[in-house]
Amino acid sequence: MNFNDSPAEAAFRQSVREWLSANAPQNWKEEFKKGLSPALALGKAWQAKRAAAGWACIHWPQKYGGRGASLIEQAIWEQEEGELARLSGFFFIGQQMAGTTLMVYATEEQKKRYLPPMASGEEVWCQLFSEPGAGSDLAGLRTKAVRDGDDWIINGQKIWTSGAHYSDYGILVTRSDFNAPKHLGLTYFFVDMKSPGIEVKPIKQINGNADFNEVYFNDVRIPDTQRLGREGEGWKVALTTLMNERAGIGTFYKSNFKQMLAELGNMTIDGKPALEDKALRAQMADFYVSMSGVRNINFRMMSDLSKGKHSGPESSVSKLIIAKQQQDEAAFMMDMQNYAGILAATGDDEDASQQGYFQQWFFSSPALRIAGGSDEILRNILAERVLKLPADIRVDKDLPFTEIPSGV
Amino acid sequence: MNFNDSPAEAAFRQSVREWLSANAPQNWKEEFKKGLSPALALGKAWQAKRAAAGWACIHWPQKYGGRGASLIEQAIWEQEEGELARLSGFFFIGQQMAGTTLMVYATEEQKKRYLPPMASGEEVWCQLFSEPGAGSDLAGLRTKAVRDGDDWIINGQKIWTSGAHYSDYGILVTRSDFNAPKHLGLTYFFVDMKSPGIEVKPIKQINGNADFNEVYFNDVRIPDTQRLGREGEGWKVALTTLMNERAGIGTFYKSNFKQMLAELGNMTIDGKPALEDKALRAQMADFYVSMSGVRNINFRMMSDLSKGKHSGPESSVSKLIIAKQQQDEAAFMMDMQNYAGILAATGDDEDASQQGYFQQWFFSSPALRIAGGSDEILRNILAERVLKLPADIRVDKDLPFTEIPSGV
Amino acid sequence: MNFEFSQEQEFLREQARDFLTKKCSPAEVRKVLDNPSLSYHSELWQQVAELGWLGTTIPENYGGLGLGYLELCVLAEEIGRVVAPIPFSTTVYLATEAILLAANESQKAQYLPKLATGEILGTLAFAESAGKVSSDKIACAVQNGKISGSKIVVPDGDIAHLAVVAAKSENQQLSLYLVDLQQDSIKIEKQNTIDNSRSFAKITFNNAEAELLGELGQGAHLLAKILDRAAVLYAFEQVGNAQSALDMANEYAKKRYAFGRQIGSFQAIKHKLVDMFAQLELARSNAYYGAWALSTDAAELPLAAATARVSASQAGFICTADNIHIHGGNGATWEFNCHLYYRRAKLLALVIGNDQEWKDKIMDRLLADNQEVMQKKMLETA
Amino acid sequence: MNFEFSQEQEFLREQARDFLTKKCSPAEVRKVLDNPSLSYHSELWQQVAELGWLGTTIPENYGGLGLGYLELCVLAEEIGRVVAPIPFSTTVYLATEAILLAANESQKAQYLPKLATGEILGTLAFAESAGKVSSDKIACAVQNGKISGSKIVVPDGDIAHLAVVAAKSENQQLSLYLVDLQQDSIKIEKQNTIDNSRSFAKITFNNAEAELLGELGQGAHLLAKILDRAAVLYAFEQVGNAQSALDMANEYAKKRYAFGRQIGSFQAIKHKLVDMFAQLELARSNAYYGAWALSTDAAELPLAAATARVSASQAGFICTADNIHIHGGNGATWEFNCHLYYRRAKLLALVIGNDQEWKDKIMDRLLADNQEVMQKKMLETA
Repeated sequence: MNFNDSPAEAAFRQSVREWLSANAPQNWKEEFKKGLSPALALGKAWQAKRAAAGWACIHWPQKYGGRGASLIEQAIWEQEEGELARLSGFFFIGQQMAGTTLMVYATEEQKKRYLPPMASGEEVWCQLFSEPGAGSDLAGLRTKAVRDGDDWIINGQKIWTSGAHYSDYGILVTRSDFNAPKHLGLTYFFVDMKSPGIEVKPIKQINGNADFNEVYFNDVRIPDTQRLGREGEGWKVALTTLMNERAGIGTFYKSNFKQMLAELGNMTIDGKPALEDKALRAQMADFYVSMSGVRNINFRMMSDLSKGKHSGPESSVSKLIIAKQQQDEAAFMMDMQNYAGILAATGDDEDASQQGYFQQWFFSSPALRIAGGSDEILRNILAERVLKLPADIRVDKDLPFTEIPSGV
Repeated sequence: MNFNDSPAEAAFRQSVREWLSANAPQNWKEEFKKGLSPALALGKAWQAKRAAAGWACIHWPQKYGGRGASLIEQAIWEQEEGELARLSGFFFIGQQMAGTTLMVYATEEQKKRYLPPMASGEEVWCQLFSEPGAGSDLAGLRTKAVRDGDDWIINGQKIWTSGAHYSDYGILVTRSDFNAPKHLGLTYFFVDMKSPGIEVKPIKQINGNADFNEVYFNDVRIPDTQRLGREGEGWKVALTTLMNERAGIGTFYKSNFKQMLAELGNMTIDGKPALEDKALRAQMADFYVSMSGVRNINFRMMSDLSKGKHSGPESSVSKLIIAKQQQDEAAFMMDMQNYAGILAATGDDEDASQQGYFQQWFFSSPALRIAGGSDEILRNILAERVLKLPADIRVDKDLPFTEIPSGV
Repeated sequence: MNFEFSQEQEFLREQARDFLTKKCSPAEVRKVLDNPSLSYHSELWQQVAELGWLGTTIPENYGGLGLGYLELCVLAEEIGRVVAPIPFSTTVYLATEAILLAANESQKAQYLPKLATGEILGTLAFAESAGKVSSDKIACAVQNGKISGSKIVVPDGDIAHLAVVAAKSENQQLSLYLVDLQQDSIKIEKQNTIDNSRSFAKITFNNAEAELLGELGQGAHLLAKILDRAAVLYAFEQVGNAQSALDMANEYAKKRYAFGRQIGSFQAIKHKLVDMFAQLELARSNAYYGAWALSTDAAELPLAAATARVSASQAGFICTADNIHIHGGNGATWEFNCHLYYRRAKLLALVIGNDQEWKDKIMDRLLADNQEVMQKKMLETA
Repeated sequence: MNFEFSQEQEFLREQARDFLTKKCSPAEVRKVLDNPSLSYHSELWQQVAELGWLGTTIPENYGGLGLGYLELCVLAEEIGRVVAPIPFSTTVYLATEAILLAANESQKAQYLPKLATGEILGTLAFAESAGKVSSDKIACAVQNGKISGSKIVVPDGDIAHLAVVAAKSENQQLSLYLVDLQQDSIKIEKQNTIDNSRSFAKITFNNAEAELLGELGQGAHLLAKILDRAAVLYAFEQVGNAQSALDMANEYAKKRYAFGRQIGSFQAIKHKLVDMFAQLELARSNAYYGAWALSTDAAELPLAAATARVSASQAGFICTADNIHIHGGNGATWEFNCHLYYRRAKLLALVIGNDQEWKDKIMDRLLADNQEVMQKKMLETA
């Protein structure tokens, strides 16, 4: 049990450090804050630089724009990269979801055409899966695909699509057969986001941001060559994508403990430092214990990677714990600010603490308890895959899709 | 909104007080602690006295040994009776469960024969419902009843029967048809507990007590005249009994807040009174808020009774909240005792606080989260009856009983 | 024993609910929430004033309805239910109550009739910084009848005409003052909050006229009394708000299908709804007890008020947060109405001090001088 | 990065598990639990001693195995898993560790070989009354090499031969002493506890011989160090115990049918099992970090130990309480084994101080002098 790199890992880390220290952009944060266009331009430039030097998608084979590195090398890159990861955030969904799926289901020719520009950030991809009526129950989707000669014609609506407005391509699951059972009537494509008939509308969230979109399909044509997997086997392909979504999801979710401690360090309660208040300390210790547990779960995952093992669904524990904790932390900190906790301070209100940091989390965290698998879906996955408990009773499994009760 | 009696209620309360002050036994607690026989003798004597003066089962019609009083008068009696209720505890299940069921399903002759001695405590009744394989799913019971001329022959095992060892009669649900669907093959009886073939064995609980029994039936004969309801309609009869179990169950469950406050009043933390410790205060305030809420829910129930309304399933909220809270309270108090919390002190150990009061609760409370409807069953009842949410999917409803999966 | 509202009070509730359902749909709430230049819904406000609700507890001789606190509790719950974007709580529970409690006859005659009709709006200004308000942290001070200093997060501070202000008197003791907010020596800045369907402001007094309210040096005592009373009324608003969130979640759980079933048929959702309901039942029952104590000015009021408040804040967070959660991704959109309740719940849970303060009050009051009497009443009957 | 036990350690685990599963079934635990005259399972104990486990961390030159703390963590988890009714934790984590930490060479030579073989059993005696142990509450005192006073809840106090005792020195400072318990001037009374599969006693010293352990006046400091190390080892016992409770509940949820289905197919039960699992994963991972800190004597040990302990105590209560609950009525019977884990979980959560104390330590340590370094290490990496 130790936290040291193996000699090979240490050497790899050293080379990452050297390259980063020679090439990482400086003072990018100010520019990054100025809006989507400058941020995207920064991101594309950095990603192109990474790719040129062989540091993009390093776990991918070299011929597709990667470096052929191991999983632990990937993790070491991420550790060293630190906050710079934000610059590559635009490409993450494409690379993580679309890239890994193309790797399995696209033709060799397609892989050579699409993967390198995806890795280098030249082309941005998005994921067109969820629908207004199909969230946790993704296989209930209704976007319709009808064969028309060598093309398919798509009609329907997708939702929660990050980056649809600046994406070049998207991966898309559709229903091509409404009479087949739910999971057997789906077909999977990738689609040019500039195709006629695609309309993208931003969704305003309760935190005031618009990070996601609705995407409408009106008689959009997709060539059959852009089908991934066979007609009717879209669910199987989608599972490949989703497995990549869930792997490691735990590591994206972080407690705000450090920020809490910093802010509480400047507060007093009844004339004494707030951090001496025993009720507050008891609550903070609880937060610490669970955030520390999550950090240590992540160390165990890293340890697995170091041995070449993929992390299992166990890592969902981290997301399950932290997503809810983020909400509780925000509520707690607003309580500690007391009256001033009401202030949102998106402006320059000096009475609002830390410019409304925890207020922002108060409104962001509810979505985090849903995104990438709701608390309930994660509990089902953990119950069924890790604890091997029976699946829920499925009333929809063998019915023709049109006969499944939908309340509509 | 007020807590005053109506004039009629006040007059009734006055008459209860007068009778109790003239007739209530004194110094019974010492004697009551000496074991089952003296306690039962005390209980029977007191119940007989109550009955003779018309104060037993006061909500029952006079002709069956009651007083024909209203529900609120019943509640007033209980308030005034206070701790004396423990003396009548032996008869509670019989009167509450068996009595109210006989009232609906027995012949007039049977009611006149059995209800008055049940009210007066002369005959004690128990309830033979649960089985090792049928708890939350009571209708899954397997005790077999076979018709034999004018009799039925019973074989099987019941469990969790309070007072079986000192009861004269019991109410009993059996399966008379194993090929009918689950809820349609049951038949309900009352049985003489002295019948040949009945064997009663105590069950030791984790708190060390043996308040319950297993009851074995080996070819026990019951005359068909002791059937309540029709053959195959036992479930309907059982529901009458169970409705009476659940009505008002919330009022039996009490927080130990008062006892906690008393004990904490004698403790110090870091040299200061424990009740000044802010972490402790925050936890105690939480306990207080919910125990106070439960008390006030009970006031609302009383208010309903006062208007002649039965309380609805809403009262299950009290049980759901308090049963778990009792466990948390006990664990918390043992924590506060710290090292000494380990001591159980069933002996005369002066280092154990309050003679192991909270230790006893630590081991009693898990059963309270099950008895009279587990947390999960209560949540289902509240969801379905109060919030009108859909019932669980039932895979066992229409199958012949023998074909229902049972894991055996 | 009668632990319910009377028939007349239930009739008032029905009227109020009909009116508010019609006039204060979520779309109306959004008109204020989405428009930074609006502080409240003036049309709705005018109608509420016309109904006489602002004078519910003001005696008839001052132009009020002369009703009791129970009627006000009923209205508070209904106003909470529709997340009304109006300064009702501020002018009624805080300012009017402060004047009813502490003002002299001439002050009452001067202000109550105008407060009753809504001709003037009142507020209460006490917080000056983050954290707990305590006498030693208050810097606002009065010298020769002039007040200086500043207050933050003053509810409806930008639209109120009259503020009850907690400030140090010349003798350094806390007192309450009445301050006309329409003075040039007062600077008012609207503050952006977590729920802009309600309005808050920072108020800076620069040698403004101030008139003593109640006895000199009695500020802390009066403030505690005002906040206790307000706590019960806010608790009803919170219960109404939480009830709407629960109702909304419950309805959605029946309407929304996943895996071919209503999502409310999954125990994960069913039982979550029950846990919301259970917390709300506790809160509602605690609020009822608070209403009884308030309406009879019972000795139990301080304890009952603190209990009602903590219970309502807890239920408010659980019901409104889980309402979002049960709505899934939709719940996190601006378009769905879930966030209206979530915002308001947190606002109400902070506007007269956090749970931690009120929990501390619960314990103080349980352990206070009248310990034996109080404990007997509150614990023996449990 | 290697955050797992090594192959050799896993092999040791396998051996230990095979052995304990065979020799320490619940029926064996009950032999001690149900018999008030038994303090421990002597046959099992003898075999454990023969395997050399008592000397796991004792250097070979003192007759031990000379292994590391990681091996001891592995054994602790396995012992926790079977709720072993033996004084392992007491003599190994507490007494042996105290001597390894603080004894002089001649004390080590005198005691360690005997502790390694189990020829003598050691214990640690510090609590004297309910509540937190602090220097000013300790009345046991040593005068001229003789100790007087009494200690309660001393683990295995009735069977130990040697006690490490926290007492006031003549200079009124807390020091540690070694006391041979086989003296006539010592009265030992077995105490009835919540888990009589383990043994506790009250020990009264009446001018008994006592030998200083470690430096004079270093008692508080040494005690804290001993308890930090023990906290990690106990955390592994707690994790093992909780894991058994979870396994038992999981198995039952699959075996038990209600309403024609495995009860584990109901989300109410499935998700409860997941919540148990989640808490256990947190506790296990926190314990691993503690093990790393212990085995490398890292600066993080005090914080890591407190975190591991609180996490393990929380998971222990949740897993063992809900294991009973998932077993329904059966779980509340003496006959089913659920209560063995529930008892032991609470015992382990109290035996070296409650959660409240350890949470306070977490905060103290996070905010300690080395704040910046520690926070960087513990928070930045999170």
